Amino acid sequence: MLFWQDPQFGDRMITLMAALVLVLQITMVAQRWLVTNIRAFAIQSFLLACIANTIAYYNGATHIYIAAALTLMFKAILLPVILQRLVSRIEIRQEIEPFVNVPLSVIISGFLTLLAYVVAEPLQTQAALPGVAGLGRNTLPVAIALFLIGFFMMINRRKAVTQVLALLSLENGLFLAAISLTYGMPLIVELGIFFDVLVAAMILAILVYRIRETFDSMDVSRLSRLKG
Amino acid sequence: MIAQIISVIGQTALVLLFSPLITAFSRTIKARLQTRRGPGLFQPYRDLHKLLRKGMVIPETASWIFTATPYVLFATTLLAGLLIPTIATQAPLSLFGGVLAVVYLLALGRFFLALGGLDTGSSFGGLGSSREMTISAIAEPALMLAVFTVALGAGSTNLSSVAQAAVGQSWRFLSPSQMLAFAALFIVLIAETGRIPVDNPATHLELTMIHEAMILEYSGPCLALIEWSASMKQMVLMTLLVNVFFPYGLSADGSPLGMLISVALFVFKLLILALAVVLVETGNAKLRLFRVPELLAVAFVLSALALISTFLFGVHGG
Amino acid sequence: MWPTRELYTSGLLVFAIGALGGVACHWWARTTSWTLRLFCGSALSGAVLVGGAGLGGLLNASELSWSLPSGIPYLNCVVRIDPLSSFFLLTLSLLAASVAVYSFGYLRHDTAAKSPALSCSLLNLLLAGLTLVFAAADVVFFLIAWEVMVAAAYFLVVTKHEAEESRKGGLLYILMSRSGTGMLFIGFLLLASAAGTTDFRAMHAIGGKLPAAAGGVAFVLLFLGFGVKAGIIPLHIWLPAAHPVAPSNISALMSGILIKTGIYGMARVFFDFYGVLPAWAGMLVLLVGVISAVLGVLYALMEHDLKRLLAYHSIENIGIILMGFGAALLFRSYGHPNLAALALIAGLFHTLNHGLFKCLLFLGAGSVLHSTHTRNMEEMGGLIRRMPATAVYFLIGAIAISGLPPLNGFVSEWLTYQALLAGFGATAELTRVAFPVAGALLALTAALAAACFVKAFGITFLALPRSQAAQAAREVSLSMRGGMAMLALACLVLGLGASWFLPVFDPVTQQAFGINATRNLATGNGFILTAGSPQGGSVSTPVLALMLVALSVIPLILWLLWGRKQKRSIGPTWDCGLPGLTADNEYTATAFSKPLRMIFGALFRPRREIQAEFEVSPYYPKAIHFESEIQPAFEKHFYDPLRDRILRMARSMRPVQAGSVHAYLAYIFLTLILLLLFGVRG
Amino acid sequence: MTIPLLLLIPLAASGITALARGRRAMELIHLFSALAGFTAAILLAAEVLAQGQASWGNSFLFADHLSALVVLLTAFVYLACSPYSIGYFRTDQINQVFGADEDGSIHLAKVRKYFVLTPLFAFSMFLVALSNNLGVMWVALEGTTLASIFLVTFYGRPTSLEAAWKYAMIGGVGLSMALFGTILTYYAAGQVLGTESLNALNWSVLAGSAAKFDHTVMRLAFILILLGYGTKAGLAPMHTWKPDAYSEAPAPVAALMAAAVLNCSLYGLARFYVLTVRCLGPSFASQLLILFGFLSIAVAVPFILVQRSYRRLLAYSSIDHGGIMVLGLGFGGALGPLGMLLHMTFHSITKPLLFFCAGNAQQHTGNDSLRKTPGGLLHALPVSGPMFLLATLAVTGTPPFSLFQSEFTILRAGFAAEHVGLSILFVMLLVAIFAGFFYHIAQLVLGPPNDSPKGETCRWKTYPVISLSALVLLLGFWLPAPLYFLISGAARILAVQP
Repeated sequence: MLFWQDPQFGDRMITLMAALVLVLQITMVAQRWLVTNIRAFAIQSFLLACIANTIAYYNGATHIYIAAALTLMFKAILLPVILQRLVSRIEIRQEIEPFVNVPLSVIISGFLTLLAYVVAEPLQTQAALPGVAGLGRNTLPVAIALFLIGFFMMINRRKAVTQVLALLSLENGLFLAAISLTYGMPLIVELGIFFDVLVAAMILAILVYRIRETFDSMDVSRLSRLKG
Repeated sequence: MIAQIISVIGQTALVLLFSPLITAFSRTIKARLQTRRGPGLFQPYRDLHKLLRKGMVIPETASWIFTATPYVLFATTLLAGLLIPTIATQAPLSLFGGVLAVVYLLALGRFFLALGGLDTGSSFGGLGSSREMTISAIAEPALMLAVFTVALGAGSTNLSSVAQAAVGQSWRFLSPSQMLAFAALFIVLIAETGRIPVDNPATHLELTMIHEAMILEYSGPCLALIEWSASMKQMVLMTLLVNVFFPYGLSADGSPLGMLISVALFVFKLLILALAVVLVETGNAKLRLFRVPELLAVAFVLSALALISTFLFGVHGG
Repeated sequence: MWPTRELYTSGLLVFAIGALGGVACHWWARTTSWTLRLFCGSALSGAVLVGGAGLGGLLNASELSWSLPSGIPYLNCVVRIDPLSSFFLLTLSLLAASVAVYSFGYLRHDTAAKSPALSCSLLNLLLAGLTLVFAAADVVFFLIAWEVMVAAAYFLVVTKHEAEESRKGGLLYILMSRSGTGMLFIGFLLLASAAGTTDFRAMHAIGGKLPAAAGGVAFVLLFLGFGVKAGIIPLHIWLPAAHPVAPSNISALMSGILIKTGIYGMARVFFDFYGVLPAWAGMLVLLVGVISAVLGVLYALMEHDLKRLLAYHSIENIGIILMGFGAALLFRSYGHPNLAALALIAGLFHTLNHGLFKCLLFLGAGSVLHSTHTRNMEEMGGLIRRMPATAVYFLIGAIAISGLPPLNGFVSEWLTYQALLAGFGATAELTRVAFPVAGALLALTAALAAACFVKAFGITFLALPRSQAAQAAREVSLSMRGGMAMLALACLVLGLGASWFLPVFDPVTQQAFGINATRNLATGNGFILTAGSPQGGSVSTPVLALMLVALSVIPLILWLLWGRKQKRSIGPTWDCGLPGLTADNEYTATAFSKPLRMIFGALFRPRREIQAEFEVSPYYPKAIHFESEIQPAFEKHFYDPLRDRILRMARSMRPVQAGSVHAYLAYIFLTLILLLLFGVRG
Repeated sequence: MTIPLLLLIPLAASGITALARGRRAMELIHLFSALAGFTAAILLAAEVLAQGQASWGNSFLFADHLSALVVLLTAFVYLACSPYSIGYFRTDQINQVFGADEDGSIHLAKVRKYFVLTPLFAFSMFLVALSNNLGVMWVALEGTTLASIFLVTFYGRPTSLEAAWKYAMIGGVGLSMALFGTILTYYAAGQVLGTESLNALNWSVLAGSAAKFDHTVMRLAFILILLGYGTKAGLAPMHTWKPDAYSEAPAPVAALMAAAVLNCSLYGLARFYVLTVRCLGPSFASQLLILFGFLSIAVAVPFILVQRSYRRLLAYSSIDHGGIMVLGLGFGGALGPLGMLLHMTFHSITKPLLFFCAGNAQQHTGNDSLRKTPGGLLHALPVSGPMFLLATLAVTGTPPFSLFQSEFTILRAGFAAEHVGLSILFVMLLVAIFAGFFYHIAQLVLGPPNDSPKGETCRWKTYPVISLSALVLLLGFWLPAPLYFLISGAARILAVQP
């Protein structure tokens, strides 16, 4: 048996990559430049695709390959490209201006990660799903942390594009949970979700564009005419 | 049945004929106290006779209410007089209405009198009506509470029952509740009959008039009826007072001798009470209109105290 | 066998047809005097049918219940006609019939009502709602009927919604009503949860089965809930706002019977759903009754708007009714069913009587309004010459409501007095003092009411007209007079024939306390009404009336003896020597009530403002502007601050929804965090 | 076969409309599809009533009483909206809301957008109710959001863009939470059933074995689902997008969102509720539902009391009603779910009426402000005006209108569950909501006539109002027995015993 066929190795790899994903998420929180943010997101998505591949390999689950491929194609390549072109086309300022300053944001992210561990802790001891290799079960806290930090980023970001980015990174958390916990949803669901995410991303892009056109600004915190 | 009819007629005659005398007596005593001679005891009768024979002037603004008022007033007051025991414990019509009926019959008369005052269209009429209704309204709770206190002792609102119960208990009037109730009713009597310090029946000064202002436009027979009613009302209220609190001498069996004694006693009691009223009248100045409620509030407090002492010392014992 | 059930159902059906037909006519704009006659006819015939059913229920003396067809699977439309329902149905039918007669002429000539057909339709709907309220025997069904009635009344109140006053009155009415219904919801549900069903038939004496606290809460809530409708102080504020602005035929129904649904509800709750209640319950009702009576009449005195004045009198009379109810509750607590029956009869009889004379007075006020186009008494006067019939009917109503003999108001007040007096001997401790004091305050109320109606009648109908409109007033049409005549006659009949009428209440007291009380209430072939015990008080309105007539013969004889030959001349009123008496010399309504305004100044807190304009000297003013108003204490010190506080709190919530998407996301985020922290581990 | 038919009809309508040329053709197709959809929904309901359930494609699509009810209500709202939308957009063209539009091309493009997207919207709602697979249900719910975003931005005003952005962001986060919850449920199910079968996320399968699921996972899952689908349903504090989206969307869209999407989201929540109760017992889910239901009602109160726009007023009323339904579900027992579903049914019929009246008023006066409008709408709009008031009475749960019955049922459920204090508070809040709502609408409708011209020009706008009013009134007195069987059958599904 080659060393990469050992599930133990796969488990390590997945844990490592999950940790990297989390680090990238916190990097995004700490990052001040929009383009870097988009790139961090692309790498994060790429790593997720890798995790999916690893799981697919060890469990011999072919439909996860499809999910991995889709992730790679859309989230790691297509969406970052579209976003980057959008950013350059509407010439927004590159700097992100968060509500909460960077050091505090990072500390909050840390707390959120802690919370994620607290929440997921009782689930750690659970038995794996029957009949599959017990890979990456400890990625659930990471998934929850990704979700929470992504959510926090949505609150902390002023510009429309950055909010979209935060939403997408939040969804990366879901993806991680889906593949590591359940080794992917049933294929049709998986496809449906991807289709939805894709359409959502397009719609959001259109909205971002129109906001820019209408308000001459990307700052969504200025969208506050509807009150009470 | 015949006896009943006779007693009705007798009491009617008594109330009709005797009531002007009380008015005359009061006036005479008052005059004497003011070192005047006074018009004499038969002056009210002469007045009534004269007025009844006169023609009358009806204001052009007035409606049928104006002319109907004296009749209603006369009938209600007289009827109230038939409901109270005067010389016998059994009043002729006592079964058909107790003290509540008396109070409300008088109120009916007053209601029409006030309407008659308003009907003339003059500001005096309205002024009189307004004041009359106001004062009678605020006198009402004191009157009722005092009456109730007495009625509670008798367990009935029928005046004959009340009198009967009172006759049965000698020295009852000395109980605190009875004394207090009597004092309250006395104040109410002064207010209701329009005597100083509440009203001055002898004045036509517009700022102080109450009763006289209402009847300013009446003349001739109508005025006679109204004056007569006023006398009767005074007598009714006084009788109520004396026979409820001092029922001595009320004949229970209706024997001729008893009747005679009770008539004498009745007259005596009434005159004493009238004397008391006159003394109060002479000793006081007329109050400002807006001081009157204070006086009546005192009456209310007195009757409330009467009630509470009934509560404290028991209905009969106290 | 009296066809009670058929009569009731057909009455309801006739009302429903009237309601639907009216809407249809309105829709296709086909309103002629013929259709109007049809729909007022439907109201009249429905009233007669329902009256027949009520009569049947009382004659039958046992309860009769059946289900109306229900289109809703879980809703059981149980209708029960028991003595209490029957009595109220009978009252309803009397009032509805006369209002229907009146409405025909009123709606035909009322220019302000844009669509008589719609008004007729709503009138029929209101009557249908009332008919159902008095007979519905299921909580849900009852509440539906209740709100149908409220909605119909609301739309009638805002008939003239172009006027701000009308909209405000309507709004206040429906908001207060709804708050009351909310209390009823909870009260009924507490009772229903003890009974395990919402059927009234299973809820007899159910209040005792609740825990004491819950039973008490339910009692208070139901009392207040029904109290809103009845107009008890301090929940009365809608009454003087809504009654005046409604069309007068509707005001009459509202004051006459609509507010009595509150009384019906209380009677149902107090004497059917609850067994023996603790003494505090009776004291509460008695206290509220006294306060409502005294304050109601005091506020009425200060009004110079004829219809508002009448509305305040409704509050007063509800207070009198509640004195009876409170006494009945207390007597039951102390174990005196006979006295409880007397007090209940006093309350219920006053309910009927007040319905009659208040309806009459509102119809009279409606006629005046119809002829003069104003509700302000200061612009009336002298109408007795122009509208003689209306004046007579109004006078009868005024005498009756002032509780003067020999009309019906006197009888029910007399019964109330007797009940209150009996309370001193029959109860203990402090409770016993409350009774005579309540009696004294009842006397105050009655006397003030008399003062108020001297003002209402005197200023409106007597002396000189105070305005062009009053000058030009004309007597109203035959049907309007007919409606009033029916009620005036009823007041007279019930006043004189009270002792023959009272056995009607036997089934009611039988149901509530298991005794027939009226056997003791009449002696001497029914000519004499007694207080139930042989030595208690007695009164006889027929004899008093007879004697009044007989005694008026005396002055007549005197006049025949002496005065006949003397001349009667018509002359001018004494005018202090000024040139000619005009309406300006007359005493005004405001002036009339001035002494009382000053005496009760602490309550009214009157404000007045005088501005004099003069040219030469301050002693000879050219014009004086006088303004005076009293402070509506409950509105100013309770309702307005309450409303302001609620609105202020609501406004202070607005920053929550300030438009920031970040804040919105943060709400969700925080919720999520909190739930994750506290929810997952369980 | 009715199930695929039901899904195909709107899809086909959307496709054909995209290709259709004239406005009239689009309108016709739209009307026809709505009618056909409603007929199919009735057929489905009949099938379910007759056979207990219906399914298609190896249980991929599945309908029991609950699904059939939601489908029926959705189809009904869709049907009610379709003729109204025709009149609504025709009026828009007359009013020239899209600026100078000489040949009508701009308008045609706009209207095409509506007529293409709305059937898709309906399709996703049908799919929500019909999909057995909880994942597909999530996808379909996300689909409703996606289909409606551009309907919210329909008028292209800055404010509509703002509303759409909030809708998209909050909706996106919400649905992500729901997806997370779904994944966790799948995980919990997988532990028991194995992941092999595609059926692992099929509700009909999960419901049978939910008792064996892991408790902690289900707790976490339910929290996430509640927040997620609660966001879509507009439960407080996730409700904030609602007033914005509802007031900016065209009236028929708002009606669809308020009356139909709300049902679909609550439907999703209810499905998970059943699983959770089977797994954890009733108290956990009930407490959360009561908390959020109550919060929603309470949050709506101040904004209804102090409100400047009647469209937003309706949105807050929608939040309040969502809260009431959730409260009913939370009270549980036999009566709670029954009350909730009755409420859902009656609300779905009453709400569109309210939105139509509001739409007519708004098109007449040109704004939806409660302050600028001087009142007296009754004179200008002799049909919509009075019906607006009627609908207000109906929607605030005034008897005899049917919403009273359902609210009362929920209240009884509250007493049965011994939440007496909460029930009392609930009644107080209902009274406050009535006060605010009725005050505003009465001010708007009643009053002296102003100089604005007489409206009610378009029959397509008044006839839906009249017929819905008649229906609302009728429902107060008559609930068809089959509909009641459907509702009570559905309530039995939700009245689960652990």
